[in-house]
Amino acid sequence: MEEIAFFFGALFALGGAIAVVAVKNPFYSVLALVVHLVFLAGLFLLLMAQFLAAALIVVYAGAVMVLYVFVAAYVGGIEEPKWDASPELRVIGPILAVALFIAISIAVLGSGLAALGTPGPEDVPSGFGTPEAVGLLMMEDFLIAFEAASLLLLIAAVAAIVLAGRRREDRKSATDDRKSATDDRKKLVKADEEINAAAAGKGEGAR
Amino acid sequence: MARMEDTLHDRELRQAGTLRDEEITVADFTAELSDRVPGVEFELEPEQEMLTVNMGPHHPATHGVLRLVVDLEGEVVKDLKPVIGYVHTGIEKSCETMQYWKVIPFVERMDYLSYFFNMQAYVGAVETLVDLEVPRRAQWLRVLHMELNRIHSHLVWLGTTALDLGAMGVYFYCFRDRDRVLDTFEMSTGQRMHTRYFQIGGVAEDIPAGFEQKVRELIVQLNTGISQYESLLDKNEIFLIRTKDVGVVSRERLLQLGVTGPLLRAAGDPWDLRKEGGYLAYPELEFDVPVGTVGDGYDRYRVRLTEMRESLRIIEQILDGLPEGPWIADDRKYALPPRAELSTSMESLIHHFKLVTEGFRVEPGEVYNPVESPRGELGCFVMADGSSKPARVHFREPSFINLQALADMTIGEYVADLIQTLAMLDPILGGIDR
Amino acid sequence: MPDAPGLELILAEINRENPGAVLDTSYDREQAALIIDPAKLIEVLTWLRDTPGQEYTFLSSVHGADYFPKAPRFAVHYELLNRERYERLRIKAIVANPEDPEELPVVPSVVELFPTADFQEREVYDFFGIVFEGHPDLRRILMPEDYVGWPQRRDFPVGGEPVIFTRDEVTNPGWWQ
Amino acid sequence: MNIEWFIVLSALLFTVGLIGVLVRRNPVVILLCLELMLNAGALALLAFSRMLGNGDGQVFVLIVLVVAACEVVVGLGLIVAMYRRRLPLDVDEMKELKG
Amino acid sequence: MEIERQKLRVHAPLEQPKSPEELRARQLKARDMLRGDLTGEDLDNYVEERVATTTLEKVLNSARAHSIFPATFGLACCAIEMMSTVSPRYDIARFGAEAFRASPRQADLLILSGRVSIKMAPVVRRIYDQMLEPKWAISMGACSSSGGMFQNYAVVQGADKFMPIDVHVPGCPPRPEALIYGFTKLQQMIMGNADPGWRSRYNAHGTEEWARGGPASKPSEEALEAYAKAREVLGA
Amino acid sequence: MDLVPGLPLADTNFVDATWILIVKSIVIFLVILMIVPILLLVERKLLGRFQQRYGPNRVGPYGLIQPLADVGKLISKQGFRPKGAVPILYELAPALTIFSAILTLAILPFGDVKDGVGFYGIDVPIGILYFFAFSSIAFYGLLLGGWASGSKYSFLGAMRAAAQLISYEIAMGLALLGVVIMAGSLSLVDIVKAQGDIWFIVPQFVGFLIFMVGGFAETNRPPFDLPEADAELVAGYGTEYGGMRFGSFMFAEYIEILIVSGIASTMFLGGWMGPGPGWLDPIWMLFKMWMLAMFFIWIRATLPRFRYDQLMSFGWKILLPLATLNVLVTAVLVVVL
Repeated sequence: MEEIAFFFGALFALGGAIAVVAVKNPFYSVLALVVHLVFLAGLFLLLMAQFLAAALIVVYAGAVMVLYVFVAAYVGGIEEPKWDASPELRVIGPILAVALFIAISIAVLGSGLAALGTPGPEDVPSGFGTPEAVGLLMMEDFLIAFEAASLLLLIAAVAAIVLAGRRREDRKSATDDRKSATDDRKKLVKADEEINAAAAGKGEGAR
Repeated sequence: MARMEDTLHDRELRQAGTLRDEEITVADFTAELSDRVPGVEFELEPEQEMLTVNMGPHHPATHGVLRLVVDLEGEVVKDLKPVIGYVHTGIEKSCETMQYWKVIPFVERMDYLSYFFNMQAYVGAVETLVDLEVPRRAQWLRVLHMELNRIHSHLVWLGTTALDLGAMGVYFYCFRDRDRVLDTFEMSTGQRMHTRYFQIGGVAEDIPAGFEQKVRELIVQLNTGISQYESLLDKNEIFLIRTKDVGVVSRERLLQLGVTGPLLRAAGDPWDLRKEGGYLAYPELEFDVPVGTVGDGYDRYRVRLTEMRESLRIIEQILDGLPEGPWIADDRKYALPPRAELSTSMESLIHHFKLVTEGFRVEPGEVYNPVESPRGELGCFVMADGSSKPARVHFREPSFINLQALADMTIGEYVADLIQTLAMLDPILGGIDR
Repeated sequence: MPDAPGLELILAEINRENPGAVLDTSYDREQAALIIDPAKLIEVLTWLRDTPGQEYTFLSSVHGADYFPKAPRFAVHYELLNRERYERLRIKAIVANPEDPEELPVVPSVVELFPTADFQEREVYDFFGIVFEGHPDLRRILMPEDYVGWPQRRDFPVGGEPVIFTRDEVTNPGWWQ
Repeated sequence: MNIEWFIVLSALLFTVGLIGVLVRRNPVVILLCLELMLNAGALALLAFSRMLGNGDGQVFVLIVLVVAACEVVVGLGLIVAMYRRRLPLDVDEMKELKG
Repeated sequence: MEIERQKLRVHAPLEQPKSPEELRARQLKARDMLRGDLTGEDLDNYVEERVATTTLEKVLNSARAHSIFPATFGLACCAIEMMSTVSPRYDIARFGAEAFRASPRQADLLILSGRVSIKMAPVVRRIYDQMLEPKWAISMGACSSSGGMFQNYAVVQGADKFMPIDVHVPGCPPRPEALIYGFTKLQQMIMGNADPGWRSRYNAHGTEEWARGGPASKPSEEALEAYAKAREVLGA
Repeated sequence: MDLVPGLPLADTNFVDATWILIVKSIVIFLVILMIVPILLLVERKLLGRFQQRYGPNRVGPYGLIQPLADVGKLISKQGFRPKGAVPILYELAPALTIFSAILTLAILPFGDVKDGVGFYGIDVPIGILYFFAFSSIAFYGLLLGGWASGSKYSFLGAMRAAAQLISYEIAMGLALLGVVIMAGSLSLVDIVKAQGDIWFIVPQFVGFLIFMVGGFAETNRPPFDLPEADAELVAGYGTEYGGMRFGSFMFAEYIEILIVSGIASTMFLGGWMGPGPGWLDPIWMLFKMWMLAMFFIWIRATLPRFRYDQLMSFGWKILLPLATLNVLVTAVLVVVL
């Protein structure tokens, strides 16, 4: 059962990843990455990381990929021809990558870590991978990392605003150059008696 | 100037697919047969980040078949061009083929929400042409119906505007009250819309017994109705932020653009032909002209709502002081005799026959007769050439003129505000296209 | 309304500055009108708008007229309004018939003076085929862009305009002609 | 289900991401491929965490998520800024950092 | 000269019809036999087609009849009265038709409310073509039914010149009651599965995409040919 | 017994037998499936009453069969895809929307564990995060629908929907955080159990308000119905959809209303708790959901629509700081008291 779940998830996660690289239109790449993420979250579940699976979906699929969607739609579907890398990279790139893969595989499989060949210990601490456990770890053992991460997020947010925000002068907001209404018109809006009288008088005169 | 050849040449080019302008022509329609929503044609111009959206002619918020070619940058309107003519009916041409008294039903169908005003503009012009004095009772009856019509028109405006803003309930309440107003029309004229009640020289028929009672009831109902709208909209924060400070154009610019009616009054100009021109019974009646201070959507809404109340005031005065007397002029040369006379008076029968078969002739001349319609100055220009048919009938439609201000009101606003401003403009496409 | 003598005064004043601008006056059914030479249209309207004491600042309506059997056939009417005194004044620019019937009569555009004339001049062009020189965007406004003919001329037939559909085009090309 | 499998999958995903970064020229897609590589790393971390029965790896993954989010925000900000300035959206043609 | 006519009751006296459907079937049969258009098996098939609808079809037709979403589409004066039918007093919602849909894709009924000008007619036809089958059209008021009083250069003299109309509602403008009456007539028509045979005349089966060989379905040969020719003629 | 031995989905709390899980899922699905048409009908009828008219009353007694007629009609409409649409994605979008909406139903608890059966689909330890995860997937349904239609109105509608969803999801999450802090658990069952003394709507009233406002925005209901504002964008992301695909979007919208109502009544209104014997629990839960759904309809009949920028600034400048403040105050109070 577990094996089926893994291969199913792995197949789609890998398929999604390949599609990200292979399709021409960036918009489709984004969608492929969403598929990849959903199945990756399934794999996370297999590793008993429930909180991270949910976080992956909420943060990645729910927020980060939305940004990608916006940008891909904004920039427009600029399609590039398939496999049109710079000539030197067209050959070297894949070779490098495959070499890296082989290196990693050798490193992992040849590492002699006996535990690698097992599904992991059965007696994980209770609540392993729940929000509670992760939260405790975060707040007790890794507080500095947590704070650093929050600082990083803040800096990134500021940077994004600086980068993508429009310069002030060419921004013409719809509400900018309007004067706010005064309060006295809250009661509208009847003409002064004089204006009316004058108008009436004129009307009679003309008749 | 060989414009004719030019047009022909353009047409050939367009059919050959080599000439394109932003108009979607018949040829374009059929040639492209695009699968999009009606009339939607887009192109993204990356240089300007502009999106050209084509609203209409079939679009729920254009109050008919108006087409707006809107350039959007994000959600902000950068340019706007109204394209009109989708209900062009050729009424002015048709009027030229009809005798003077047969034209009345045609003019009613121009601005189909203010038919009494259209009639008054036309009938008044013809009366000036033939120098006919309208009896006092007829004048008062005309004012009564016109003011009821003003309320009716504003009710439809309020309902559709509220619908455009998403407030469904108000739409239904407005139409409930509108039906009540139409009941009174039905009682006095026999029709809900397009009543053909005004005749040259007076009105078609005296009001029936019980009419006054009915209108008095209506006044009470409308007063509560208007209070209901106020409590539904005026205390609604969303409505207020949607309408306040939106679509402001200065009073001077509005005057340059020829805008009249509630739009001008909302900008603070108490210009009302009922006061200025003083036609019919208006000089004898007491009413105020509501004006706004800022000229935004909220002021337009307030001005119209207050106008409805003022109209109710006028109606009440009319009911109190309706003079007795004939309701149609005595001059049988121009005015149809009352129906009852036909069975007793031979002369009336002859007049009736003559009027109905060949109409009456009018000495050559030209007259421009303006009235204050719910949307502004509604002027009727009638040109007589001595025959029994008018040589030209032209209407100065307030909706048509006011529409020119739309671009000024909306450029730089959000697309949602465009909808709101358009609704506040209250264009009636039948009036615009005629 | 300016009455008949008042009109004469206006005529005299305008003609002093622009000789021959105003051809005639008419005072009929309590409605005052100036009949003018279209070549001097801008000058007359500017004078009426800007001269103290006149101040016809509001242009109510612009419409065309076709006096068909008569000799100067077309006219463009401008309904001016003085909002202070509530006085209306009609300016009639009578356009002489062009020699060639295919040619279109020409009148200067007043959009610069009165922006409200924009749509109305387009409408007059659409229906009467009167060209307004200097109009920023003179296209048909109510009729379809590729329509041929000037419908409200008095010699244009009233009825019977077929609709052009692709489908009919296939079975019977040019069936509407 | 042995941990090796996860590690191999992680390596595969990383390789795919790397190929993408090397051969694609659209900056949006390159960012996406970076995401792929980060995710591959996250998967490996989780696998090791499971192998050790220790939650520390999960905290690392969370930090990776944060880093990824930051990277996205800045990267996309750069792309939008480039687009606004009508620069070509092609990494091969971007040779200078001047705006 | 004597004309021989086949008598209906030659061999055996007919039984009394058991149901209205049967009666109707006999009437149709009798009419066509008298006319002599059809004979034998064809006749049986014809009658079966006309009269016998399956239960499922009946249910579906009933569903269609009672859940009509009109398009938000107003043209002129009649549009105001059309809006009135939704209003509290007339309340077309009772028939399940208050859900006015702005997008033609979701609408089942096009109410042509007002005069159709020559500038608007192609647009109207296009909206009709964009609606999905099954779809219907009501022509409301004199103008769209026949041109009405506007017999001039600008108005199409009757909307059936360019699209199939199922129900005509007279009046200028018709009262909301009249429109609702026309609407209920349309409902009856839908439940009776009556196809007046107009669709084929106006080449109005399916949507525009369908006619042009869109992705979702196959176009008819004729439609394909016709549109190809049209494109050729227009040089597009 | 676990459904999938390796899947630690429900290992912390009570776990049912597989066949019970299957029966439960079918029952929950069917119940909601029955409720949605009733909700549709009730909305039309109720709107009618708000607007001084009757609403549908001709099909069946009191118009009760009206939704069936609607469904029958929608199903029998022509199958269709616009020519400019993207082939598979266009069909996928409505399915995705329905799929994510239905999956979220699984975590709504209709009662405690009784006789060895939990009255809920599953009780996941990540609890409320599950809801947010699937609502972020629902976003792709709308986005694909708008984008794949190949029409500009759809596109604008989809973009509005996207911006709206992500803006309000944050405020919603923060609003629920206060409850989570008070209950000390993410599991919905635990949260309901924690409301034995007092429903969280009393201490967390601000959170409740924010959550409901966010819920209106999540479900695209008025006054936040900008993505399908028919006055501006014809029908928003659904412009090019007809027949049952359009029906699916509508169906999903109503399921989402029920879900938001369900989550709100679980988190704030004491879930299944109420007076009376234990077997009344699911009834109470459904009753609370129903009342909140009625609230959705009431608002629809009353309020006008926001403008796009107002919607955005309301979400970011008012709701978000308010929700943050709410969380902070709750956290401080929970620690201090």
